Amino acid sequence: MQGFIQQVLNALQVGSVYALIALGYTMVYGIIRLINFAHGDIFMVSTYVAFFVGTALASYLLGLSGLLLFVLTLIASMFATSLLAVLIERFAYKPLRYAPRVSAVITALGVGLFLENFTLATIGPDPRFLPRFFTVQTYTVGGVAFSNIQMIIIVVSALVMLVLDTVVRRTMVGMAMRAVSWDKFTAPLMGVPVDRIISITFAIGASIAAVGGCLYGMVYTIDPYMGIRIGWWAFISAVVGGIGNIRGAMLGGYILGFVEIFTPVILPASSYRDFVAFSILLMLLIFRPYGILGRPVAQKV
Amino acid sequence: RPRGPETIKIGLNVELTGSIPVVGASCKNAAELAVEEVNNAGGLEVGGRKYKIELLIEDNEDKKESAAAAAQKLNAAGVLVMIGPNASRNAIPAAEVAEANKMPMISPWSTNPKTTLDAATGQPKKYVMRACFIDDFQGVVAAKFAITELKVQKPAVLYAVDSEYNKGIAEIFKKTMEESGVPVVAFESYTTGDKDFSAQLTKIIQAGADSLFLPNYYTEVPLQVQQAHKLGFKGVIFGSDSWGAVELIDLCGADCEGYFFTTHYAPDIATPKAQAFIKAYEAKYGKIPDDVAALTYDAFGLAFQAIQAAGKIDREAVNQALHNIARYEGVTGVMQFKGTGDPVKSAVVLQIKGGKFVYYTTAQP
Amino acid sequence: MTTDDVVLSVQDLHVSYGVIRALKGISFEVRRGEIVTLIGANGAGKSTTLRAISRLVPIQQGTIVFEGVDLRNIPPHEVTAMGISHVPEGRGIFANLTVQENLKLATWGKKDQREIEQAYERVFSLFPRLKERRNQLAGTLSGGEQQMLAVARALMRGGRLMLLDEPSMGLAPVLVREIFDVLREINAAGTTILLVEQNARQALKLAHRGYVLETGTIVLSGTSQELMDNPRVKEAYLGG
Amino acid sequence: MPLLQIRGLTHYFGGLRAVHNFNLDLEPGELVGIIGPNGAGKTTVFNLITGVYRPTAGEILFNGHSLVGKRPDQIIAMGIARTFQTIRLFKDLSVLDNVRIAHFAQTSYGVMDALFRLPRYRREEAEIRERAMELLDLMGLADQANWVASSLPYGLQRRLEIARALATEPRLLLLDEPAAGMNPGEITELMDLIQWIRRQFNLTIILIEHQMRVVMGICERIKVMDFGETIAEGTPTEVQNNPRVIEAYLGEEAIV
Amino acid sequence: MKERRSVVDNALRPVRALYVAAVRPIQEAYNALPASVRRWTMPAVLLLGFLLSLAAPSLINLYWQQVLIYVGINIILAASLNLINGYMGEFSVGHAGFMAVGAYVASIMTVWVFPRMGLKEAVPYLFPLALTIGGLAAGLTGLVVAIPSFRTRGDYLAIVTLAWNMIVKSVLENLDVVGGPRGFMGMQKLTNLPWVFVWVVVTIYLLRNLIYSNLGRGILSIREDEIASSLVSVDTRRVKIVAFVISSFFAGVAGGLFAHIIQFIDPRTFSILKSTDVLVMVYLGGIGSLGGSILGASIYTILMELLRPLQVWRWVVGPLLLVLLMIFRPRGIMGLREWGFLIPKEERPAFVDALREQVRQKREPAAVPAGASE
Ligand SMILES: Nc1ncnc2c1ncn2[C@@H]1O[C@H](COP(=O)(O)OP(=O)(O)OP(=O)(O)O)[C@@H](O)[C@H]1O
Ligand SMILES: Nc1ncnc2c1ncn2[C@@H]1O[C@H](COP(=O)(O)OP(=O)(O)OP(=O)(O)O)[C@@H](O)[C@H]1O
Ligand SMILES: [Mg+2]
Ligand SMILES: [Mg+2]
Repeated sequence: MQGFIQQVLNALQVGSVYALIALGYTMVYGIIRLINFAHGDIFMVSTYVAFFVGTALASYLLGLSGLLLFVLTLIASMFATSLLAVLIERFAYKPLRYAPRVSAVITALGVGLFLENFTLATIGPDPRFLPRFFTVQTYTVGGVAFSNIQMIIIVVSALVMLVLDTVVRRTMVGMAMRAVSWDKFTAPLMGVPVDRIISITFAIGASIAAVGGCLYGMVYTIDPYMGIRIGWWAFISAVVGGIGNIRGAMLGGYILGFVEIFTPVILPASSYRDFVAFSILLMLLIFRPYGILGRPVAQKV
Repeated sequence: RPRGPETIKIGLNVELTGSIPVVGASCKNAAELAVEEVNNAGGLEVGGRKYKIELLIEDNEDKKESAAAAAQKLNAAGVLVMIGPNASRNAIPAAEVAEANKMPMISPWSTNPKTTLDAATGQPKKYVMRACFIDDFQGVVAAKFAITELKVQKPAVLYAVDSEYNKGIAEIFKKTMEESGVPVVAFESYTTGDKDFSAQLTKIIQAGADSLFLPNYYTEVPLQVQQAHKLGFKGVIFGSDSWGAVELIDLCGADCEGYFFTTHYAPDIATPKAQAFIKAYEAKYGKIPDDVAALTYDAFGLAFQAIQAAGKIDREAVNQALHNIARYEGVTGVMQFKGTGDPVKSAVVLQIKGGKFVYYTTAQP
Repeated sequence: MTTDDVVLSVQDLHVSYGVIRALKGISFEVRRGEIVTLIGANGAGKSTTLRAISRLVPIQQGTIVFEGVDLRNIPPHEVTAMGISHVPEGRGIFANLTVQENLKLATWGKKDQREIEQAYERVFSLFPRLKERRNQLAGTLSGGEQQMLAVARALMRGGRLMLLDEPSMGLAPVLVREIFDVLREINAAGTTILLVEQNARQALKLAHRGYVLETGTIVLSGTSQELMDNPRVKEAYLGG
Repeated sequence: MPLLQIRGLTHYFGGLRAVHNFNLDLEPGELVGIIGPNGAGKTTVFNLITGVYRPTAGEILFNGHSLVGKRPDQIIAMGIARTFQTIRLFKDLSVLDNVRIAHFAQTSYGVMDALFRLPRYRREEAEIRERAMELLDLMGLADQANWVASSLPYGLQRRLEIARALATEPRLLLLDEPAAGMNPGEITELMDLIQWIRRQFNLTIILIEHQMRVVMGICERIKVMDFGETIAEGTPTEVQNNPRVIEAYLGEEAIV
Repeated sequence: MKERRSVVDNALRPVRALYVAAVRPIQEAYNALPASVRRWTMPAVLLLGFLLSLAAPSLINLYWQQVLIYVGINIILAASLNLINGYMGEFSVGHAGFMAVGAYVASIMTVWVFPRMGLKEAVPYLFPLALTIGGLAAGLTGLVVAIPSFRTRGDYLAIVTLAWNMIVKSVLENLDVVGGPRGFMGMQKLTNLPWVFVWVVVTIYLLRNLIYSNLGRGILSIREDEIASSLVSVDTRRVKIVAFVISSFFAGVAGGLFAHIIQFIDPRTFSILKSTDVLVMVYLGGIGSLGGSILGASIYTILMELLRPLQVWRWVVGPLLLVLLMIFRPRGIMGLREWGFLIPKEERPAFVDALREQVRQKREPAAVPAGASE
């Protein structure tokens, strides 16, 4: 039982990170139907920004409390990453806005490769940790071990997602995002500034990735290629949940977290993990062809 | 005027991009250092003449087809010897190319037995060598060390299932353990690139393991160790030569204190040659060389020695000379070749102590 | 009438889609309080004209002046803020938003809550069907319901000039009449209307003046009565 | 025996009742119109017949065979064809290809025949090509055979849609608002066309339309739907004078 | 954007003019040849190509031979993926999964099965058979993706294909009989330029035949509008099965060729990265175009080889070039266009025009309806 609870906590931690990245995928997809394969790499960049800013801050502002440093780093990373995402959108995707959908997808693949290898070529391949802004404290309750950072990850992610969900569902900007996603030709007739809405979407997606990145960097190492795997998994999360759907992305992220953690637990040999995890995915899509919360695009014949 | 080329071309077929750029970077660093040293000394003296070394570097992207193409390209460029690739998955196809073109090849780091064997006949390849020992040896050494020195009763293993290196060592380790009557209580795996191992570690802890063998790369080991501690693992942890980079200590911090790993050489009891290499490397790149760097450096050392012994710039002669080297004293210890491309080397066990790698014991083959 | 009364003036407008020249230099004007209709066969360039006014397509040449302001360098979302609402061809409703959300989005940039409330009331009294369905996803509405929503949305946006692109397409006769009644009403209430219609008879009945467009040029213009009496118009657009 | 028999056809979208207890007996050669306010469920009836949706309840018999549960392509292959309320051509393909694709059910050669261009493939392809060209010629589209469908003017696109439907060799043709977006002149042409293909291809037709001129002009029998229910049925004159129809659909003034 | 594109266009204008000036006369001269001569052009060109591939060892060095072999294999991969992604309009990202099946099965044939049947000497002659069996095995697994595609489309299907790719990789990692992660070897170096040439020609020829059949048009119609296509009698399930099976067949063949040039395969070779490589080639060359796939695979493969001296920066510059190309040519180099010689004669406009005349003359003009007559 305690083993089970332990694994649930583990799964929530992993799932939270996936969910945060998946949100960026889903938002960008939602609005311009673009599978932004560069998103995982934007996430990677966010961790590097956090690394450099955090290290610099830590050495210049010795006196400050760790939490404050962390928040400053987070804000810097969110800002820089959003800027990067908006620039990428402006220069790489915008020219393709009215082109066939897949050309932008291939461009995104290219941008992703560029970011990865540019980081590799300039910063080098060595893995790093973010500076320790505060000490990791591990608590054991009834045989279940959990740490303060783990709790922060789970809680902060959940909060970020709830806020975002409310924004998209309830606010005018959210509505405009959905409208643009359906028909970017008509949206301006309602007074909606399409370019700005798209930029905002990219910025939000990237800042959420940065939140994910900073939290992630506290527990895992960072390296130039880290975005690839997590990018794919987040993409899968987004699709499993129903791509374009905010709650779907969260749900998908948690599901993937659980699948990833629990398959090796249940299996006698964990080497079959990927096999089982992806078979589950395949089955799931056979029975829910549009993801869990997704529905077929309302289309009249 | 003397006839013949002004320089000696040596090729480096290396994983600069792809999934193990860290290996590629170390390899490239050591290669450039080795060549620079020779060139700064005026070149390599062969048959009474000094030749500058020209290093041709090709990125193989950690892809087989690219490793083979790079080997072809180096061959076409007329390199005398090709060093690399490092990962066996790339070294094997490149070795096929080397063998077919009679181009001597030395892999610094490929530990898969198949690299130096002809698949059809099972006989050793004629033009392919390596500078490291093979996985099997290390797996056995680690198991024996664990039983005799660490006195483990309930060992567990966590390894990358999709990597021939990790899986190879892990399996030999398990087999040796079981043959010695010490059952492995948990044999868990993950996929390269994973960053969270809590599921497997929780399982290992629940299996009551008293020790954990991590034959994994130093980029991943710190996470594994830290997560194990976070989940409450108290036993001893040990690993293989892929731990051998100072970054491990940087990344792992106090968590790795007191742990062991088997490797090629021990910096603190190293020979003068090794000391000189470590110093030069540190001066040039600002860090202690890892095992790939040391092995690459030795691969170059082997090549240089063979070229000098051959006395002429000729692949056949150099290959012959390479195979005639019975004993080579490199920075990673003494290598003995017994007619095949695989060196017989001793392994050392190092312990992490006070943020340093400290010599613990030596294991003979 | 004085030139002050000219709400919209289009001069020598050229528009192309790649190699297709959709408009080859048309000029016309719309005066305050008028209903003006553009009629013409399929592909004549009627929708293109409206799109050019809303700045949805690039202008090759010519000017479009709305209330004295040249629209040439104004992005589409600002054009509508200046007081032009547009019911696009094919309705252009947001299928993934509910009816209510479609309407709400149309109030983008409007601050006055009371005004918005009134607009809702007006729209729901004109189209009770939409009120019934306000929480339904707009994409699952029937064709006619969608058309109502499209007009309703433009009404929500308000503005002094309304561009309508075939509002009667696919509508039941009773609804066609209703829509035309609504147009008459909002015109009476002060909105100037530029109407594109296939249903030329109905359109000319409603409009004060009209222009006939053929393959990108204006070939005829006049008051509705003049056009209805024109044998060429009768033959081609009124079904003989 | 009726060609098409629909009994108690009912369809719900979630809680929304789109069609309720719809019945229809269609004799071979008839031309029946369906009218009704927007959202009455007309298009849904077509979608149910052609297998796009599966009815919540009810039975559809075509030539005595049940259509319920069959896939659209199977139903089309049985001899039913349709056009769409909004044109759905294969936009990037040529006019000829649009029509050839509709011969799919009549192609019997297999993958191997196609891959290796075996005689059977050559024979059937030649036939299809010829039949498609003849059809295009009949429909006055032969000169545009090589055009990309999207480059056709709107009127011709409608015509191509009908040609494509005819290529499936239907006995029953379902036309969903073919006159939408046409001006009165074009509508006259369309009416001629419908009458003509009906004779030429020996068709039974169901027509959905809001243009009263078309419905009243060429249909022999009309069904009127509202909120999924059938509210009236009869000849054009009967329907036109039915007070319920006037209230729900036509409005007070007589329409053109 | 507009201006930038025209800048590029202007810059390219002289190039284009030069090209036209150079090619036009040749084209005209060629068209002036009698039809009986022209009929033999294609066979002659193919024969010449084959002879050149035989003579390659004495013309170019081993490195470029190797690169050309990769080009050929990549053409097969790209063209077969184009069938799904370009012609059918799906977004498959798991092509390497099928390639893996073909590679392993074909290798098992040449390394184990044939020798154990006592055919050790004959292995080089049985190579085409091994490739075909590998292709068939891959084709069979194509069903794994085809069947979900009945209900799942677009990005959801993309995940199905991705999952498939991962499953294959994971299964291979756990199959110790074929070496697990240590890989499988022992294949002879059977793949050479002539073989690759032949397989490329066969692949392109068969794919072309399929595309220009009514089955192929069915594939296109799914891309255009799946619902409409089933409503004009296209059996979309059958079409999808055909498309996926054939596409994976050729991916399998490419895998077999790959295995017998590299002589060593392991699961990692067929990771999702390999799939994305092929994706890039397809879209670079242009969707819905076999010519595009040929160009895309060639340009991508050769360009990345030419960039080799850049080492790490190669993967910075390469992607940048890709992004620029996509921006200036969003549909890829040949999107939805085709080289004339890849279109069967009877599908060319001139032929259709002739056919129209033929049909006209056969029919009496009286049947034209009143309204339809102008
Ligand atoms: N997005 C587009 N791309 C290319 N050509 C277009 C586009 N939109 C319209 N056209 C072409 O421009 C011309 C004018 O089209 P427009 O839509 O303005 O005609 P219209 O008078 O509104 O016709 P309809 O009655 O069919 O709506 C036509 O030839 C049309 O084919
Ligand atoms: N896929 C769907 N999901 C939910 N509701 C639907 C769907 N399709 C249609 N409806 C609803 O079913 C009702 C009937 O729609 P249908 O399209 O059959 O109307 P119609 O009679 O063809 O109207 P119109 O004349 O406007 O085309 C409408 O209220 C519509 O909103
Ligand atoms: Mg129009
Ligand atoms: Mg309808």
